[in-house]
Amino acid sequence: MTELSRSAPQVSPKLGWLTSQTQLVLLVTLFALCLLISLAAPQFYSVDNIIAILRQSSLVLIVAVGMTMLLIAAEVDLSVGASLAFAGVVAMDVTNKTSSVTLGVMAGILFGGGVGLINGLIVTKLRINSLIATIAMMMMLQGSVYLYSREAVQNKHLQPLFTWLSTGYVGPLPLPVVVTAVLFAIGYVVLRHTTLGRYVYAVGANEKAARLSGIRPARIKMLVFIVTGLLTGLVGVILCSLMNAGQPTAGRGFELTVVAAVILGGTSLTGGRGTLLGTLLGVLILKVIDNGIIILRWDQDLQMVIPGFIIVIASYLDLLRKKSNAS
Amino acid sequence: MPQSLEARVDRVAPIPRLAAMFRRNETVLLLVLVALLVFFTIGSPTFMTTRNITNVLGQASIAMIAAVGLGMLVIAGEIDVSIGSLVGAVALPLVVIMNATGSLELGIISALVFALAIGAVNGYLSAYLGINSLIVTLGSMFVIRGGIYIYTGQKAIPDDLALESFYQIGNGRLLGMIPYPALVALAVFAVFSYMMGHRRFGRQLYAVGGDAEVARLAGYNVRQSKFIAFVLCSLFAGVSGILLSSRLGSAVHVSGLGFEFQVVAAVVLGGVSLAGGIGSLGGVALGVLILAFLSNGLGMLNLATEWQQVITGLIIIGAVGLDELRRRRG
Amino acid sequence: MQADRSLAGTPTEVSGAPAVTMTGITKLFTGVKALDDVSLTLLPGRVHALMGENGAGKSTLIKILAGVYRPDAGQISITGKLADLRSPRDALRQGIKVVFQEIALIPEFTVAENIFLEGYPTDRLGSIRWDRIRADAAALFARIGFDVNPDDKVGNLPVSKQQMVEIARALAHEARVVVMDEPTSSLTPAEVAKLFDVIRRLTALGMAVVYVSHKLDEIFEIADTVTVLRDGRHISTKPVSEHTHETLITDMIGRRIDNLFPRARGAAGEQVILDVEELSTEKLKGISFKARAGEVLGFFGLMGAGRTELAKAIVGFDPITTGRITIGGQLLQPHDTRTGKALGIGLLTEDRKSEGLMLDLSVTHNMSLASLERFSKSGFVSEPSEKSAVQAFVDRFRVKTPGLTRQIKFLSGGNQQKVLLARWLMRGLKVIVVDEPTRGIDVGAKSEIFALIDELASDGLAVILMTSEMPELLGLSDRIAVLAEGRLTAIMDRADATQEKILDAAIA
Amino acid sequence: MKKFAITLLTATAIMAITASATWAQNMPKKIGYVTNYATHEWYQNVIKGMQDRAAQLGIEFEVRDANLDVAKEVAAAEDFMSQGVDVLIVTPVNEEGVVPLVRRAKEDGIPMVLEGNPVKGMTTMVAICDYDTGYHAGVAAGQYAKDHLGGAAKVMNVGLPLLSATVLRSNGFMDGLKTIIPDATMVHDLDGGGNPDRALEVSSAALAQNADINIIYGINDSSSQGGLQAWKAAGKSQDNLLVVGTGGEGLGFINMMDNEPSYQIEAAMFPEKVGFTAIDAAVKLFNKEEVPPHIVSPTSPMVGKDSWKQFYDLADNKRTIKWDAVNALVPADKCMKTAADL
Repeated sequence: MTELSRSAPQVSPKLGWLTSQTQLVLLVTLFALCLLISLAAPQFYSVDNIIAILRQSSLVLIVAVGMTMLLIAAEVDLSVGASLAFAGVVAMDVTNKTSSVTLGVMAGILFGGGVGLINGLIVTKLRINSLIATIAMMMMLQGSVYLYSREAVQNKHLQPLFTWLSTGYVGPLPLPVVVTAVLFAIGYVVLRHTTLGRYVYAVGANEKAARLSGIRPARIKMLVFIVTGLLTGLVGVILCSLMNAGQPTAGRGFELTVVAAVILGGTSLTGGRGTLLGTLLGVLILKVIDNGIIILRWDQDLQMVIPGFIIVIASYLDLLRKKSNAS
Repeated sequence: MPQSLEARVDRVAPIPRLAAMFRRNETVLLLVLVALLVFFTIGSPTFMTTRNITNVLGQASIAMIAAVGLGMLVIAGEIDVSIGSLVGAVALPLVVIMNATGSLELGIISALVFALAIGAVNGYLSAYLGINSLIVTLGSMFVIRGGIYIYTGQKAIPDDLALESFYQIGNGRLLGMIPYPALVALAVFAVFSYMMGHRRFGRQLYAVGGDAEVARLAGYNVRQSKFIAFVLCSLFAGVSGILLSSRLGSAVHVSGLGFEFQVVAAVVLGGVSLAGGIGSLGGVALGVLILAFLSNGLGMLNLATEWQQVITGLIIIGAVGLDELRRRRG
Repeated sequence: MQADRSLAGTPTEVSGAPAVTMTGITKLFTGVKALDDVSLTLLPGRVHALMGENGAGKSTLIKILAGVYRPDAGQISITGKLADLRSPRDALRQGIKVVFQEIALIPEFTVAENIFLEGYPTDRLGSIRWDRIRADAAALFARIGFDVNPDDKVGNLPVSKQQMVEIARALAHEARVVVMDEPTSSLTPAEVAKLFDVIRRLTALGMAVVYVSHKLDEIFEIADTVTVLRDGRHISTKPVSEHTHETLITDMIGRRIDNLFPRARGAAGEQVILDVEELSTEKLKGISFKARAGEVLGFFGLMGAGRTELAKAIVGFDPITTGRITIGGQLLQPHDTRTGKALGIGLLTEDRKSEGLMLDLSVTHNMSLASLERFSKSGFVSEPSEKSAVQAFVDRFRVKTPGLTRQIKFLSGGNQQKVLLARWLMRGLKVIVVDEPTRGIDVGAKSEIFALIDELASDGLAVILMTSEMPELLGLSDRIAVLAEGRLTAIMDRADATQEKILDAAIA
Repeated sequence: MKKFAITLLTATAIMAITASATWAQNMPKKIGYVTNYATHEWYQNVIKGMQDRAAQLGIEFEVRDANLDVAKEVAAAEDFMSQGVDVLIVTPVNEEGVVPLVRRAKEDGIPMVLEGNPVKGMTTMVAICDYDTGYHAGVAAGQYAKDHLGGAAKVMNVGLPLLSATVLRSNGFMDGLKTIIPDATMVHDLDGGGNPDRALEVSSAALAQNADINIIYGINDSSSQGGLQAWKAAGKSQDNLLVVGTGGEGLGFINMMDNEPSYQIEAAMFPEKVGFTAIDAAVKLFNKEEVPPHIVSPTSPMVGKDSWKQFYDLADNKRTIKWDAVNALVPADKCMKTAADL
């Protein structure tokens, strides 16, 4: 390995250059997709449609911000789908019971945070692989949400404020999109420019080294689990508001969409590597595909097939990039 | 040969047997299983009957066959989450060919060839191109399931000819007692348990999963080993899919949804480390049985499904947590 | 069928024909020549030492011989026949066995299984004969004289025993060439003696041995011929008798090093900075000592004596059972590196890869990890000030890197070590614990690291040096402490210390 | 407590009228029901209907949930059989997937009632007529469109191609609609997955593409809810919109009928009644009585704001079915179209 050091400044070959810019590739892909779809269906560029895409993206992106940090810290949370359904049910129920939207929203978000906390405790204290721990958590949440409420909880008092959470606008933009933009910006700054962000990378890249450097990896991981949980709770609340009801059946498969988007964005499953910009592009690409398939009236089953291919291809390109960097 | 060096051969310290037993993950799992059996026997009069036990064994065998394959793959340091989709997908060539030719054998062969092909693609992308197997198989999970939906138009394909042999492989019982799938599972388990413990093939998978670079330096073809593990994993998922298809009497487009989670949970519960190189098929088999008896027994106690999910989740966390604790204590 | 040349075999005639000839070997990594037209001839029954600094190309050459890499140009002949070694498997089939520097064992397997990893004995039906594996492994260790239990799981063994297993493995099967890449880095002198005994027996059986080591004494003791590489080029091949320490070093680094252990600092201060009282852990028993500002306190001990355990306990990495650790008068919270760091103690780990480096991250991020707070205001990192601090250290330590944003995995071992040392110096410590600071580092970089350690002490730090290298211990320390089986058996001034005294205490 | 008493009273009254024959029968000791998806409100209410009826008849009743997993469904039914239930009721996750199960139950001599979907080799099935349900709702929607939407009918179908039943509903709806408005068109045919978040997502895209949509049809209440919420999220006014839901599964449709101006029609399918009928069918099978292969459970479109009150009481966030009103509905002898016609 030491011999490699002297090859370091070497300029990569052509394909290497192309693939060395993961985010550039994603950006080009995104533009190409938009272009192709809009050629076939001009409605793609309608304001309504763009807002629809942004709104859908925002739900995924909020959780993806947390998930990106988790993957960078070399952990994962597959319970987000089940957790957001439960959080929505809790939020609606508390809103109904207290007639306070604020309390309801807080309850939903805190519920998500609580799930994140428990996930974090299981992973850091019991040291169970987070993949398994959060699959188990997913099962438990799916079961217990029905112990909590067997029915979808309706917006009983018709709090308009509650509905506004998802359908309201700030200027020309839907509220969820604005909220997402703010959260994304915060996440971006935290990850890029703060000590906390550095520690997240450090813990994922080499946990022991981080600990020897006076960092407490368990705390960092706990924190990221909790953040992911809180963000999941928030999405649960927004989705609940969007559906005007807390649906225990919501969120099935949501975790896979989020993980897929994050991976597509170039974040490594083994930790220590990844960016939020990549995640943003990953989310947008997946959601534009989803939207495009409907707009083009293609077989909706392709909504599963195409992302499947794209994830594999993107990972392969990423691999080529790493190879061209290394050799 | 210099004499002086011959002397101290027998320095092997005797291992305290009982303590060693408890240090083994399988023993703990076996105790958990026995405890569950005792508990359910007390809780429900119909639980400990030949009928019910053979019934559960039949049910568990579908997951067992796939879990043997996945267990070996995880031991080799890789994972395949597309097996759920594959279990659903193999039923298509099976039933379509069977309907067209009237031959169960041809159907089975084409199903297995299909499974092999999927395994080869997963294996090639992961072992030879080096793409993370979780990503590859997450991708193929989506692609295969979407493909099933597109091909079938989201409708099940019935077994038009109602072949008796097709019905029997999944539903029949030897001497009216032991379900055929259980025999298949037992055979697969026995053969590959032996392979993993007593053949170069199995040790190679352990070595490759334990440390791929070391295995390569020891003269193993790492890529080939992993590739074979992928193919076997798909092949066994294919066998599971064939038996399941027989139990369902058709190719059901939604069959196998979530199956991968069940099997991964069983494999991990069985003490196989997702990092590779650690675990045994005996543990995997116990993991499958624990989950199967848990589901059956909790049903017998007339516990609502939601409680079953919660309890299963807790048991997975508990068992894996205990195992982790045990390992840390060394 | 060639004669059985495993350790069990009978001596065969040492013929003059080369066992292996490598000619004109060139290997490029993205256009950069790691090896440039290197040739090597290995004679049966001879020990051929391969010398050179890290990055000289030794490992690449060995890996080509082992089939790990394929050369871009050049030929390999084995007993006169051209051989194409496409994979380690091909090399093994040709009877080329390698003891790798980085231990190449499966941690989850038992010692015995690891020994037979390359070829399990099987019965007629192809089932593995576990009984034979155990018995043969036990017999093999008995013959070599290493004290290793074949039933132990390799992952549970200390590095020294793992190294013995690694050596034994190369001897388990029939071999034509045995390559040993720094096989003794974790062995005690007694074990090294046993190894040399084995090597002599191997050569008596007609095997060719390639021996790589940074320890010059070993080379002069065991080798017949020495080949020196530098910057990927062949520098010299001579009988060892024609070399002196000085000529060998000159060949290796292209210049003379007059003093490996420069001492620029003055006498140690009086102020006690680190006070360890009755420290016990699972491994350590009641250890007490004090370290003063400006002194290098060297800890010697054989493998398994507890040096690394002590290092990890006093920085708060590992839990302790009893005892007090006081730094600058303040009590350290055990098992908590954060308060350790706050009190000013840090560890330069012996295991760079798994405990020190964040391989995927940049030089900057690796270096600044422990001192981010210094560059940050209310949690935000000020990148300009971070960058200038990192640049200052890169310049001061002469870290060879194409840029600060370069991923650290592309740097050489010596440069990586400098970055890790800088990680702590940037922070400003009162006590630094350095555990085997020169493991896997070549002579040139070694002297730089030694100079840095000296500099640290002269800056007023207490340096706790954990080492198994006697010259290092004697060359650097002000005082010397000796560990044996988890106990502190002696502590003496450098002036009073002799090699014999130290070894006596270490064996006690 | 009072409510319970009323329920019981009503139930007893109905029993006295409709089920006097039942008393003469032998009662099975235990009935096991394997449901498709217990967590869905529809099945919750089917189960409620079964539990109530079983309690009246003094039958022990157990439920297991397949949770949308075919394999698990077969296993749950096997568990019931090995546990020794007298009659099995099964809602197939997939019609083809339980064919062998039907055969094995026959071999074991355990009578089996199918709920919802027909299965090859079955004795009897209790189900609504999906096509008819959609059709009648379609007719009502046509009338509404003629009166309030200027006779235009551009439909977004929030469908579920996965199940033949839901496809039949969509087809029925369009056919019924066309009897009043012949040039009605299905502008966009979606797969909403039958759950609200997915329905919402796909509807958002479809609504963005087709500005002319004025009728949203959902194959269940979650789907119509998802469609409507997508409409609202797009910031559109409900003035010229008609939303038609199907099922009357839980509280969702009541909430929407009460509060959403566009939600005017619900194709109610009375899950409680389905459950009730299934238990009765099970008792008949147990007594080896003749039963038709398809026992139709009635459905009815509810049109207009307060129409749901005709069939349901709502108190304490719980709905109670008005048995007399539901039992007064006369089910068709035969469905207009079934899965076989697809």
